[in-house]
Amino acid sequence: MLIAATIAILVVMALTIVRGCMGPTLYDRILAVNMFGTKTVLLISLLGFVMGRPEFLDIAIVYALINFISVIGVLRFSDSFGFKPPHQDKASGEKGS
Amino acid sequence: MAMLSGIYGLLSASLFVTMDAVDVAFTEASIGAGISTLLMLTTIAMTGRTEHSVRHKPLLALAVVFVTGALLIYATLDMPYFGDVMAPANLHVMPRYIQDSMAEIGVDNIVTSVLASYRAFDTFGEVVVIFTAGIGVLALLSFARRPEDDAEISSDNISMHEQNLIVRIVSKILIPFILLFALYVQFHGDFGPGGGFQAGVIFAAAIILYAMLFGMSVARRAINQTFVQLFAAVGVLLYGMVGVVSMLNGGNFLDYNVLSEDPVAGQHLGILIIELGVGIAVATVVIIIFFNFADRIDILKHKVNKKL
Amino acid sequence: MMMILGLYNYWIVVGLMMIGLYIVIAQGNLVKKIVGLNIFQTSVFIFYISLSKVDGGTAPILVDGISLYSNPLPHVLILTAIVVSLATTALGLALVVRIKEAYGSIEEEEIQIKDNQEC
Amino acid sequence: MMDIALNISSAICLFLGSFLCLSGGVGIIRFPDFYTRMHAAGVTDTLAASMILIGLMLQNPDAIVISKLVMILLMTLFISPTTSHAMAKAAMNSGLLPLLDKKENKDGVKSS
Repeated sequence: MLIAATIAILVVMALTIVRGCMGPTLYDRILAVNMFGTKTVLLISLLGFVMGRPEFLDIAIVYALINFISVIGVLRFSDSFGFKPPHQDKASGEKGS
Repeated sequence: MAMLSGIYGLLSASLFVTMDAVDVAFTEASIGAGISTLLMLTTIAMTGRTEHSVRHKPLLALAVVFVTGALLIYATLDMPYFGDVMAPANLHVMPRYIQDSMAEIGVDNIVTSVLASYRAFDTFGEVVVIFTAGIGVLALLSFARRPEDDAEISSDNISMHEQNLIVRIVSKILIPFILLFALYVQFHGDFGPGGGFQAGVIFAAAIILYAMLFGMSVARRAINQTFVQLFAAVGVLLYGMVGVVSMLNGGNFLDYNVLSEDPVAGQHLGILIIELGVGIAVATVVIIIFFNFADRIDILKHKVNKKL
Repeated sequence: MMMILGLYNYWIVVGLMMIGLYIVIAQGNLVKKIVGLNIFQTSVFIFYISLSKVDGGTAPILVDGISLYSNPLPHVLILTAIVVSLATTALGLALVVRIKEAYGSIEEEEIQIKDNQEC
Repeated sequence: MMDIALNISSAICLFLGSFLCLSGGVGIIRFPDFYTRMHAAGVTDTLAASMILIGLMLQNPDAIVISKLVMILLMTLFISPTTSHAMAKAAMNSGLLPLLDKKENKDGVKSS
């Protein structure tokens, strides 16, 4: 069952990569990266069990955190400068993540 | 483009996991996936997303690449097979590390004992390289800040940050956990995967998250940059000092056996202190690098806003 | 046939390395060049790590009852190399930012044209 | 007896988790616009991750392993909705409109 779950997650990761390469908008790509990250967390914890060394769970925790930070960073920096669509007229003119 | 490089970092890290390189996967997870992607993005934000390059002469480049690749593949025919126990790389120092490191160093994680004890001088060099790169970024990107600019930027930031309340609150909950986890990684490096390099990067990542969500001027007030720069030097000096102390005690440079009565206890003490030094140096250097990049962005944005 | 297939890890490494090399040679954009360098670096990392893999071995953390571990030495080398690669990438990107400020462009060709005009 | 029950329940959890993962993967490819894709990703992420992690928890009696898994689970539960929210908000702010019924906004749809 562990192996089956690992294979399923690998398939899903391949699908997200397809979406990331295809993705018509920037946000599709960010979504794909985010989903890829969460699937990697699952993959690493599964692999730890498959190999019988649950020390790998530390890496999964790091992944979960770093994935969050990088997605927030991507949203923050991709919006914040030089990438503002002209038709947008918010009162503050700025938007965050 | 940069997003895909983020995926690439994640992918290579999971590859390392499958190849049993826990510590390396740990580092690649935090660096390749997180921090370097962020730096790429900040640079792209500063230099503009547009790209108007004409591909010129791809044929020549392709030819070079194919010839080199073919030669390299030809060379691999002489290499040992994947996973071969008898490969030359696995025959020389590796058995000694695996059999004797428990008796000599007393640390479960062989990677830590090799990193911090057998090859401590090498690691010292790496830390100095990182420190130098931090100084280089500081020299290239830092600038004199004017207080009036600062005030305007912070008012810009405040209007921006009132909008994303949810993310801010969740991050406020998460940041203490991240810092705590970084300390766990730092001091658990003797027994599991982890150590100074990883812990430093995770610690810095928490502070980067804070700086991104609450604005640079707030983060600057919370984390004094002079203090951070001082600590970068303190980290490297701490590492070097252990070496000097062990010399004063009559051993070689970075020979921890003489640090305590019992050689194994001395090794433990030495590894603990130099990992701490590495952690401090790496964390502060990453913070310095990120703060300088992000400050540039704020100033550029400010200039653009003024022009409009 | 078996002996050819046993070398596939090197071919993956060579493939990645060549992709990185191609990006460095053929792309004019400096940020892309740095991405190419990163890919190249990662291929070297994978090369070292694949050298250290031992069949049936496990992660080099001592546990009772296991005697076959992967080779820890390449792990150490690559661990530090990854952190150094972060530092050097940051330095390179800082240089790119300064070049953009000085020349107004990060395309190799345009920078060269501007250089030639000045002298 | 206890062992068998644990194994079976963990297998069921893992199976459910991987099924949900796969459905999310299909959703992220097949759905027509960004917001529906995000729905597919965000919804399946949360439940699939928790299912798989619970399945793993049932496999290992070790206390430290279970506590780490609980930490990962808590983090996913915190992080996944937050990132979804942040992404949706950023996309909305940058003017990416949801793909509504085609007759309704023929000129409103603007794929940037």
